[in-house]
Amino acid sequence: MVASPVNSSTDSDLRIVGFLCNWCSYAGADMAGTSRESYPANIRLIRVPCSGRVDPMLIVKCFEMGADGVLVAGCHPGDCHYGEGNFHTRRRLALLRPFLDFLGIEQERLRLEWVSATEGKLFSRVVADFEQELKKLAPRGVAA
Amino acid sequence: MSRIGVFICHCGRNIAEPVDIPAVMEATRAIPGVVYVDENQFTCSLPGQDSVRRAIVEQRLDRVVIGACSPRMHEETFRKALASAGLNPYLLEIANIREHCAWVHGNDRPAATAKAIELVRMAVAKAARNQALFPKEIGVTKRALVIGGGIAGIQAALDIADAGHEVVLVEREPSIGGRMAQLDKTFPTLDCSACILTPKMVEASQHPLITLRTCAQVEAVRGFVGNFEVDIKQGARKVDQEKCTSCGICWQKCPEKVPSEFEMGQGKRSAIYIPFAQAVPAIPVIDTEHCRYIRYLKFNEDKEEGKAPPQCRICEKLCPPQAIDWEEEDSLITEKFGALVVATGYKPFDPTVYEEFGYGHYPDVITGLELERLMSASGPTDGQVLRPSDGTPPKTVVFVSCIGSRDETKGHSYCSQTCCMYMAKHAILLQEHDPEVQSYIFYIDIRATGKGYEEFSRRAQEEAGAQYLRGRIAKVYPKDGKLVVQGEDSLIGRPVEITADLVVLAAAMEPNTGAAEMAQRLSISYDSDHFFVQAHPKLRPVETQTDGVFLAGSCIFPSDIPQSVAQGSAAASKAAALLNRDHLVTNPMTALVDPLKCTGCLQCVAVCPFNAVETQLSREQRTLAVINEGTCKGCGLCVSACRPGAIDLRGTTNQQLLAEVMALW
Amino acid sequence: MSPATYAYYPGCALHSTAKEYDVSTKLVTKALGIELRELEDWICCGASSAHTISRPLSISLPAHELVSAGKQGLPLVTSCAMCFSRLKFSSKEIQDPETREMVGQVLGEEVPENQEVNHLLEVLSREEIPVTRSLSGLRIACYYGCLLTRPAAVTQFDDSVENPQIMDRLLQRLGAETLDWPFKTECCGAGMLIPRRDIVIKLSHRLLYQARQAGANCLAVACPVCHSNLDLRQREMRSRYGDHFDLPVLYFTQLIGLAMGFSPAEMLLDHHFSDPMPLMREQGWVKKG
Amino acid sequence: MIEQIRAKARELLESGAVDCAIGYERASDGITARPFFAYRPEEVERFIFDETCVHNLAPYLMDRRTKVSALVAKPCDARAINLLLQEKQLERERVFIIGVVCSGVVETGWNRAGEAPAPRCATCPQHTPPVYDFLVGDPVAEEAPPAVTSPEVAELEAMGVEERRSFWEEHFDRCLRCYACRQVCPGCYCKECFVDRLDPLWVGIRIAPVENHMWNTIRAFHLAGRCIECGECERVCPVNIPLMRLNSKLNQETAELFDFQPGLSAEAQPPLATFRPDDDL
Repeated sequence: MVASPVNSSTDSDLRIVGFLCNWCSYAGADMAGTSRESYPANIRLIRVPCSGRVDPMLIVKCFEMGADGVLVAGCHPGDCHYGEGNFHTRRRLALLRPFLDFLGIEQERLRLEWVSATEGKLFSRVVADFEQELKKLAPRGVAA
Repeated sequence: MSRIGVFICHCGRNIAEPVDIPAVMEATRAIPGVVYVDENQFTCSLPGQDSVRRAIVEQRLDRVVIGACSPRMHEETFRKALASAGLNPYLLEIANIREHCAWVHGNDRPAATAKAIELVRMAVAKAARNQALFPKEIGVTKRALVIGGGIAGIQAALDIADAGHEVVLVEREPSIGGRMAQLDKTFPTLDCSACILTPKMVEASQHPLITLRTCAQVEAVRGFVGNFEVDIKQGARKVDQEKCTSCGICWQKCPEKVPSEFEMGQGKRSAIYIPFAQAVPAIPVIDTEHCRYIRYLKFNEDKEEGKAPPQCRICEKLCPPQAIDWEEEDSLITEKFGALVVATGYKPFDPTVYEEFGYGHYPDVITGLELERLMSASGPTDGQVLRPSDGTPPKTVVFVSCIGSRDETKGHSYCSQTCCMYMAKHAILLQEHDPEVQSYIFYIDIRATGKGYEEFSRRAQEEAGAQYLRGRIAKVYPKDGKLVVQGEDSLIGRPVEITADLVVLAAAMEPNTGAAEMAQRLSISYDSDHFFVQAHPKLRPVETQTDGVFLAGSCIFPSDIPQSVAQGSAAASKAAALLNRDHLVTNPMTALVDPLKCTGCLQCVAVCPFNAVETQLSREQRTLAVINEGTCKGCGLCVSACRPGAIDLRGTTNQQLLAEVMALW
Repeated sequence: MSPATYAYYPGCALHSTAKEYDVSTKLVTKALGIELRELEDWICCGASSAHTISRPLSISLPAHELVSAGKQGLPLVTSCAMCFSRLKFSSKEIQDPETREMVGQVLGEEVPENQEVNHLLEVLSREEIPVTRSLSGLRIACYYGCLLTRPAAVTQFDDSVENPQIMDRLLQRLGAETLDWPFKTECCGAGMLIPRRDIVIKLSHRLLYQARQAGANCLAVACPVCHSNLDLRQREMRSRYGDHFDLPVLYFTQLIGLAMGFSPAEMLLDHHFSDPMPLMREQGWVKKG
Repeated sequence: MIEQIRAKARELLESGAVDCAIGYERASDGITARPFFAYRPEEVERFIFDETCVHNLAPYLMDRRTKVSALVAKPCDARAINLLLQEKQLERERVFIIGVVCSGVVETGWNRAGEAPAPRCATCPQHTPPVYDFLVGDPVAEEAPPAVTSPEVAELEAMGVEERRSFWEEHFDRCLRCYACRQVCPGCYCKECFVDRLDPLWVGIRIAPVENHMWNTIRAFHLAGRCIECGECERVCPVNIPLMRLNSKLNQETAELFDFQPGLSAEAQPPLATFRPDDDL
């Protein structure tokens, strides 16, 4: 597939992929839009029904492809639309993060955040903060 | 190769200004599989939808991608458009280039354009993997459950029942009526609250289609729209409702007196009681925590030390129809409903966190709701406003607004909406009770936006002589039997000090106790203050993201009476419209097991929150997982737990997600 | 249990107008086996002036003390409420890496990220105090002043901002009765004494009035400025408002010292303007004659 | 010891309690051991057991699920049986476990058996199988569970992240994608491995560093909280990738985060199948 230019005057060349649960975090990102809470443009958001739908394989795939960061965002613990999906996510990612680090992918590159449907401002802060954090790490570049 | 049509929406200038739409279209044309690209001013408009429909037919499109606002806005709209053009509605994908792009990167056109191009490319990649999905039809249980018997819940129950559907109204207190029953008069008309509420309470109790369940609580909710199964805990009254004639002997003769919850702790009630005179049902309830006989039984059972409580049983001895039933216990009832209306209301903010105001420390610092009871003719002082400390009538009364509201440090950030008006009401009523009363009202802003509200607020100032002082107070302290209120009049920029007889704190309304737990039981969202979240704050104000669950009243946000009634009716009309239908279509986005790949490890069974994974034996006697599509809610937890990749989620398949990721490189 | 050794930052008042606070602090801690090592090169904390004119200055001055304590590897303790406040603010501000770097440049030294700061009240409230002379008979209005509890997020001093209990509980353990009164953390007027003496007299008068209303026969304080306003100005209050308070205002350290058996003279009780001796006589701790 | 195994196997085959006994025989090089399936009582004489019996025999049970088998099991093999039981791949009553007390096996190759213990065995503290029906040898009194920290993992953890990245890049670059590690692993019993799937194509078919990386990462992660540390993957790797470090790292994290060690019991709830609302992660 043809690579497209992601960099522009204000953005870094970072590649961030965000998996957002439909009920809280995707709606929270919508809320960020509605209230014009701007955040770095180099994040690409993917809608999933629940953060628990995010297979660790997908996350690893993003990193293998050269993603600088992966954000997984779901409802706050206890508020999952499906009751307990995010509790599973929390466990899976707690195990995946140190493992990635062990493989040489800094664990700061994988973030799990809880963002509710009303927290547009928080969402934009999360993305901005994540980008800042990632900027401190060496860029990963596109996979060979 | 699929034939994908892509439609880029300008959304007026919302998208077209921050995003270079011709560039997006040009880039999109280059994507393999895309055979048609078009743009619209408003794709969601009728002409916009028409252009989509026309293109599907003329271009023989088999997938449609729309670059527009959030799918949470118009996914349904466009699915219908596809269906009307003969295409399966699930062959649609939406690229969210408004909320997730144009609106947040408006200051950087090149970045917004580049991102929009990628979002469209991801949606195209996903759409190419979309499959036609076919919903199933399910029946509807034509009954509604209303949770909460305040004015909003009563209104909702009455309207649903009037529309011809059976309603169960659940209330955890012994009587319906809610907070409105505690009010003396209502603003801005100064109607007697009980006089307008009581007929509605009676109507609800006598309606042939309404079943009242007081002392009852919702314990668990299962199922889905049209087919909810609800566990209700029916608390024991220990009084036989069939036999009781509400003669009142028991509660008059009961020797155990405890502070009355209804009177906000200012009056007493007996251990067997009805919470207030007009209670519906007027059947007393025995308070098992305080009843002497029950304490005696418990004392013996637990073999406690010391002196046993007396074996009172006076109520039982004196009850003419022998209605006291010591044996009655709490019971669990499971019933089916098609729709749920949640109207769990509010509770007043507890001002003790404002230590400097001395609530709970000085008896003459009270809340608005407590003053309400002191003013009520049926209240603990028979409608005479008297100071709790010494029973004298107050002459100087200071009101303080925004207690727990508009104050993030100690309370909530929101405006509680009703306080400005009830403070004005109190000032007017106090002056009517006793013309010598001088009221001072410390306010931040006067918010009087309803019909007749501004006029009412002026009346408090001009006719009742209330002195409005713009500012917060700093401290309340006792001096010579009175209370000194230190504050600031920010309009003159000076500290002020008022020696008051009574200080009334306008405590904010906050969600009722247990709101968050209730939301979790119902799988609906709640915000950081624990108010329930509406499906859309403007366009779907009484619906939730969970189909079939509707909201009314102050559980959404502080509401006054007219607003609560309107919301009750609105929720009722939504519920009735649902119950009027004979069939509903199910969400086809459920999980599916490939039996050839399933290893039978049953990790899916372990993680499924809905017990939707069942097992079957294969012909070779291997255990296989099978999804029950009726109970599967489509969260996809099982998919990501399935190592062999035997499970997939329709609508969000592994192929689709991977295609989205791979489209980025 | 608190560590037995602290870096001690007395601040300017304790070396001048509040000598009795300094002396009682040192005697009491020594008797309890707590070693206070006075910082050798301590400077002004910036007090009420620095933060009104320059943020870098107001953070750097107390940071100098944080650096000194950090070098010794000791937790820092101070008796003065103002010093405590400024030290706490500074230590909070330097949590931010950029600010820390800025302060480091000003001081020319590496600034520790986390230096523990205590007020003496916090330290002594954790101690077991051997009581040889019960304070029963004393009805004490504990006055914490405005700075110890505010802002709560910075000082993290007591669970309650408006009605702190830490001094009350400490003195109760020594046998005293402490009073519930509403002015525990009201302003005494503090440094306004210089430009607007009338305001200080008014505010401090209000405090003493409330203490007496509550039934106090003495006040306990934990701040040298509060002490000076409340102790020194009673005569002016009398001439302005006609109230004869004659309320002794004692440092809490002096009260602890008395309970531990130190004599009123050892605790420099004769250094106060509102004479505590009549109360001492009433208690039988000083013989008449 | 060998006699005990032979006697038990004979008894089981003669009585018809099992229709096959799986153990080891001497390989044709006369030095090393190889798996042996005895179907008739007289065949049991070919069974041996010594420090050259390196193979984990548990995976053979997967092809014999409908029949009853006896299996000679070292502690690590027994842990594998526990894993398979816990994941409902086996039925307990269809396996007769002849547990052997094991003090470790040696490194072997064709025509060659070393003196030194195999790397896994050097640090393995478990000598008595955690599950068995019949035990050969004297059980060790105080058995500690397998160690959760390994010096090899610690060595990598001590490196900088860049250094670790190049460490793995060098190793994964050599990967031939022969999948021997998967074939030998008792935990890898999927009908179709993710790496073999064409749609979704999780791992590209080409042999490229990024695809090798994906394969090795996910192979290990699919064993998170499941690897019973028999070390077979590393033993069979033709290009000597230190695969056990990946598995041990994940086991170490699982033990720390969830206080769980795989293979010790067939009943324990695996940590990724459950959660606690108050998980502090």
